[in-house]
Amino acid sequence: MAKMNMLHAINSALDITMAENNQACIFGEDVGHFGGVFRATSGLQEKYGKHRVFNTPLTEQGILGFANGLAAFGAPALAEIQFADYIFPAFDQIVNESAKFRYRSGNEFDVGNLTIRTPYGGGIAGGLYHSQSPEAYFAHTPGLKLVVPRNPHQAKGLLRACIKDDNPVIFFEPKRLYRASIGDVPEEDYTIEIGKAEVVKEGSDVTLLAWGAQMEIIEQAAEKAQEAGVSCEIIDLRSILPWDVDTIAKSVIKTGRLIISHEAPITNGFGAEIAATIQEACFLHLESPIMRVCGLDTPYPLALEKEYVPDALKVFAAIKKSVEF
Amino acid sequence: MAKMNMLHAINSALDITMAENNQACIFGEDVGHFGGVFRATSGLQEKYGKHRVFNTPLTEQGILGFANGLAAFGAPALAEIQFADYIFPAFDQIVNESAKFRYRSGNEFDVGNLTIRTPYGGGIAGGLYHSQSPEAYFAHTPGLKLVVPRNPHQAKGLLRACIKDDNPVIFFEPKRLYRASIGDVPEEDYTIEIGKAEVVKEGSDVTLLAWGAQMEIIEQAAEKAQEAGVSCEIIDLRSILPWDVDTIAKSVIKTGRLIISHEAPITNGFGAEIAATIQEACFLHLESPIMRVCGLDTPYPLALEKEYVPDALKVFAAIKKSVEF
Amino acid sequence: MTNPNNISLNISHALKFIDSHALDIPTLTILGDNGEILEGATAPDIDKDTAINLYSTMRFIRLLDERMQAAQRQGRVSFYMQCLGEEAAITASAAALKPEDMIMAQYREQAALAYRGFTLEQFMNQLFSNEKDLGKGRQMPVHYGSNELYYLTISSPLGTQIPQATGYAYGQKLKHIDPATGELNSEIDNLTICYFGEGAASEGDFHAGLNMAAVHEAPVLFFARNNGYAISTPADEQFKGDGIASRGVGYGIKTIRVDGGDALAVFAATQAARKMAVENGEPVLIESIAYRLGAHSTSDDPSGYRSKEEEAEFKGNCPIERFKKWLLKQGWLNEQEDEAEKDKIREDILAALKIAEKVQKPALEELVSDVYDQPIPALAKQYEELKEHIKQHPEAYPVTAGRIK
Amino acid sequence: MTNPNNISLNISHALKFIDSHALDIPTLTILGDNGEILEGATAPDIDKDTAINLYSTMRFIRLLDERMQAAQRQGRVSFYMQCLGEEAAITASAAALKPEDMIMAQYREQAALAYRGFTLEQFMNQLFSNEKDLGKGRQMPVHYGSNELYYLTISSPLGTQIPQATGYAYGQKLKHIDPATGELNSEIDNLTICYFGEGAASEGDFHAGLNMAAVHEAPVLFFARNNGYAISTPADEQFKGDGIASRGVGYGIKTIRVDGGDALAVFAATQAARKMAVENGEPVLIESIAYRLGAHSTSDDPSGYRSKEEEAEFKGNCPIERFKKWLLKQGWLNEQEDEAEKDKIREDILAALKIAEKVQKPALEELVSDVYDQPIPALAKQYEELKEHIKQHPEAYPVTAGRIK
Ligand SMILES: Cc1ncc(C[n+]2csc(CCOP(=O)(O)OP(=O)(O)O)c2C)c(N)n1
Ligand SMILES: Cc1ncc(C[n+]2csc(CCOP(=O)(O)OP(=O)(O)O)c2C)c(N)n1
Ligand SMILES: [Mg+2]
Ligand SMILES: [Mg+2]
Repeated sequence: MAKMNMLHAINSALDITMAENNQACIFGEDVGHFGGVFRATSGLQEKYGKHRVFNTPLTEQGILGFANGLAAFGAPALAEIQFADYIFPAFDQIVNESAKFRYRSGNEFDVGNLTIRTPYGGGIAGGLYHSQSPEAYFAHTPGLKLVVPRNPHQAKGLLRACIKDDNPVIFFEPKRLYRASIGDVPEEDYTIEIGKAEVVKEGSDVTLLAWGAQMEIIEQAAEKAQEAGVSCEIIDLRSILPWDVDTIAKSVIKTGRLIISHEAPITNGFGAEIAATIQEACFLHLESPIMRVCGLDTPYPLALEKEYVPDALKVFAAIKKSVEF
Repeated sequence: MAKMNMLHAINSALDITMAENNQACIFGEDVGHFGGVFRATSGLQEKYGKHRVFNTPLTEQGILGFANGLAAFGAPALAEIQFADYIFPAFDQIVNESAKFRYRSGNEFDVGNLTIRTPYGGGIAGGLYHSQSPEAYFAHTPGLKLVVPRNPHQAKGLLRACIKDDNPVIFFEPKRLYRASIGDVPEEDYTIEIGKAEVVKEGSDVTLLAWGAQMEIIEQAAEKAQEAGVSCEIIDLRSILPWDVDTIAKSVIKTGRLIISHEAPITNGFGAEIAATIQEACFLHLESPIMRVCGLDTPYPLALEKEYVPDALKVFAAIKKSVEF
Repeated sequence: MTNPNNISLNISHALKFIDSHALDIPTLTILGDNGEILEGATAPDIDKDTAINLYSTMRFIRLLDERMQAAQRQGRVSFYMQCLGEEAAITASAAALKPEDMIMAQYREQAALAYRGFTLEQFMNQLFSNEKDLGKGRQMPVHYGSNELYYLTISSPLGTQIPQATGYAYGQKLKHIDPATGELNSEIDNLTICYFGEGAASEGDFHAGLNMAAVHEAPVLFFARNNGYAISTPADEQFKGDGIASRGVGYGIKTIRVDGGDALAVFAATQAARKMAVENGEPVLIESIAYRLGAHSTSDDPSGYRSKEEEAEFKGNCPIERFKKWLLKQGWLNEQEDEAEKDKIREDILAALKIAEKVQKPALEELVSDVYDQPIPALAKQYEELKEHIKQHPEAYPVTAGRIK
Repeated sequence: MTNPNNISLNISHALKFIDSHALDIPTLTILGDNGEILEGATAPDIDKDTAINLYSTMRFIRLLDERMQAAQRQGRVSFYMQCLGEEAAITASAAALKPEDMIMAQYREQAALAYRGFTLEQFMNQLFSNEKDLGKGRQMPVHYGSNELYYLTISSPLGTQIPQATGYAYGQKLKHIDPATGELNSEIDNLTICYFGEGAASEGDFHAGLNMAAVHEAPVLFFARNNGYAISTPADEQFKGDGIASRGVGYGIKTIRVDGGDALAVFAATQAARKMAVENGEPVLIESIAYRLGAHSTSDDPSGYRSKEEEAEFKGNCPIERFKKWLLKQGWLNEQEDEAEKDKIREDILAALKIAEKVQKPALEELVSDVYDQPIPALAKQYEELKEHIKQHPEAYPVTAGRIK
């Protein structure tokens, strides 16, 4: 075990991958010698060579096109998109190509070797274009897997699982936590299963569900609730696609209440899918409507970021509303 | 009044627009002399000139980039994307640019003059890439409006409203109905308000909600239900963004039951948002869980299209399940 | 270029613009209309077997195209695309490759696949989306693919295969790089050829794919099929440069333009390009000039956008005839035998069609397989529900109902 | 080109590739390091007022950049980007335009906005995201925009403004087209200039924007700022062609490369390009060569990716000094007055900063306004709920709580 921040944990997962397969390549804007604008790939070009860790020209559609081709060839393709806000030029390559590669070819070809890493989320005074949480844009796409870690330990184990998984995966990294979140992380290799939510804290009155950096927020809200005598069960969804309906349903059957919180705008965010599925799965057990505490339906603002975000106070207000329903 | 199919109705709306404003331009792949692969723009180049109705090079990101610029200049920009399946290369220009143009500039600039027309949906033996219904991909984007007509009369009135609306709008045209759906359409100009759902048929036991070509399907299902003694209220959502929560909630409060049907894959489709919102708005009135009858979570297939689609039988099965809950 | 801006160092004090058509790009032609080697031209190094294979493939594809175009009119297949006029461009380029070189095509390159040995039965199974289709009946007709033959399954979204070719080729090169020096340490075994139309070359993916191939020195042959049209859009509404070839220099990619109706020119250029690519680790751009003699697809009617006169002008340019004349001159072909074989092929095609159209559609499970390597729980549940539903209404789903396990 | 493939007709029988660097692209330079007009060069037609404005703007921007870079280190603004080394490229090109020509910039072109008359106060309001910011405090520092000054608000996603410039310019041209003939019937009043970095030129949007401008004959000046780096990525890992200029011919666009440190060369080239564009209705590509003397932004530290030696080599190339020497030679500038003015400007900047940082942030309603022309019902409801929430917890939202209506 070592104390690592999330960047170190990610770097360690990449390092293990590069050492284990000499075809594995890491590429993206500025990931080479510089080690990426957040330094997640620091030291890897020196260690594995310029032919395996390299800067690409500035074209996200090219990065993903290249990645699809390299993955189809059979090499682990570890592509970085510098900010999740800049993943949209690659949307076609991801949604029409990566996601459908295996299906359309009848399994003659696949890009299971593809892993896309990208920092997402707000809280860094980034305004419209350095703050977005675009997971829901991809969640409507059969063929993709989507994973979001909440701390360094999870980040390393989940990223390794994403890389080993034989499907294209997008790994969303909560950039607000890159350096802020520090914890014990094994130096050796390990994986955390994709598709399983984790009950982080058991409780009896309300189920709180989130992922990534938003976990911190619902934990804070749960503490406030605790003080007010409300016991919250806290769940980290971890994997958006596939997502763990059973764990959530089991919890909601117990508590009778569900509050989902995500940073992205509320309308058609992934909270919508969860609410739609759980109201059906747990209809007779729900004691109050499923609530969503999310970003407003506006682009991500700068000066009024504090007002915009689904903070712990807002989540706590929803908890009260839910138990008082 | 004249009998028109949907293509004629759309052509008529475009014609009126071109006549009313001599800066309006229609452009896209093959929309010029040829009149588009579905012939929606037939005859317009001859009438308004090659400088106002023209083919573009084959680049969807270019079409939307150009359209954003032209709209920002102040000219009505009527862009066609040949198939909705090919809108993804333009995703960045739409989601990061069109949608955020006004907000990010503090209203110094806007692209309210932009209207994107695109044929969507299945039922034409088109397989993965000529069948998609991508409305939900855009529904998570504040700043956009999304509209889908169900017949020629609606198509003309709604398209004119989209064009006049001072926001960027995507108008999804159900291509299966282009020639199949024929009806009375005024030759003169008229608009149908965006953002309002329409109760197409009143009923008392279950609310059925759909849009576009899927309206036909829920109408067939409602007939079967009628025979089985179940009275369905049928609603056409028409506008995905903004969407008419009030009309749906009012109906569900009356019937106690809601079934949503769309062609797109179920997970995180727009049905998810509707279910999430309505379970909250109508919690105490729901007599059974809100159900969704949608495309499977797979790419759109070819040989097994019949099995894949949310047909009337599947909707009817859900109606039975809902009333028997 | 060793300056930070990566430009040629060449100062000038005169205000002068580079002309918009500063490059003078010739079209390589070797074979004359009567099968003769043109004066000043050199026939490429092509052996008899290769030449005959090349010819037979073109002949086969022409017959297949004719038959399937007709089958579509009869309503037997839903859709078809011919490669009329471009047979030499496609077949001769494929013939200049190694069998394990990767082919990433657009959709009009069935001749390359045939050259590799895709069987008539395999073509038919795909066209009829039956259960023997390698693609499991999921994509529209002509979306062929074969892992065994190194032919990537066709994807309708245009241009997407271009940067993919760069990535794939980079993978092919990887093992030839010396980890210590970063330099090539041996000739690259296999490269990737990437076909696309002059229309698709307008996509952003084209720009990304070529630029990245140049920067990362990926062994790709970018084969631009300039056939004058993208559906109804003529080339002069597609670009204002001198064809697609004029773009090569912008990426720092060696480039050649060939007469796409001239099998020998295409073969020669591709062979030479392949050599440069695998020896140096670099991409090459080849632009083939031919005219799309047929409609875009069976959904299209060119009379809506081009004149009968223009079509007539090019009708005579049959790349197959032209190459045949050369073979005859070489004494490698017997005209009578050739005609007899044609009849035989026609019969084979019709017979294969009749078999394939009767083969049943894929089973229900193929609706949900291959979305992931293993079905995820949500999809598995949807599948179970669908099976139940179909069992309750077998009459409504006749194609699959009888076979549900 | 009147053949369907839209290519030059030029047959060759020799198998020869066009070299990957077939174009020999010179860099236009007019002004020497000591302010002299170089031998063989001609000074452009620039009047004293324009020249002085040009100089004052460069001087102002340098001082503003210095001050704001420091302000960021002091934690007073969150982020900043300098245009160190590129002042002449940006200011001189802007000076060669008409005031109503549209400017679509990337982010490092504050000098163009200053030349148009954006006030110091306006700059500061944007940088401090206060309620007087025209952008209503929504975007990060340096994302300026002004409708009045025809300067499109900066958008972070790179390259997106390039096809937008084409569309905007097409709009500017529309009224000059004779509906009957489709030809230009008068000189175009205003065009669009589009600035972008050599890094952004790798985006697919670049390809789309230039190709469409050529095809649709849109009057755009594409101004490529090749400053050698895209954050840490050097130009030779960005492209292998000869700069960005080598791409012009691929689009059939007239092109020129200029020394971006030479205000007179940039002015001359832009002036000439503007004339061609508005007279003929056509785009022009200008590549400016300069070295990014500073860091990419305040979030960046170049010592991680480039050597001190390299930086030192270019440190001396100050485009402002170079132009100043020419002005002195012209007798249009007094050195002492100039120094005095600098001190004054420094004071003004600090004073403006102190004012702007105290202006309050935008009111809560600006969180939801401008998403649409009118708030849609869902958003209006969210806003009402938010107001209620803040009223209940004013201590948690000090910036807006006191001002909620
Ligand atoms: C991204 C995308 N946009 C649009 C289409 C529709 N489409 C199919 S083929 C075609 C024309 C292609 O022309 P070209 O690349 O010249 O190839 P050719 O058909 O001439 O061989 C178009 C517009 C598509 N398949 N994909
Ligand atoms: C689409 C997109 N991808 C990535 C980024 C992140 N980014 C911001 S600036 C930059 C480098 C731009 O370099 P260049 O275009 O050369 O301009 P310069 O900074 O040198 O002026 C990058 C990668 C972005 N803003 N947008
Ligand atoms: Mg073509
Ligand atoms: Mg740069």
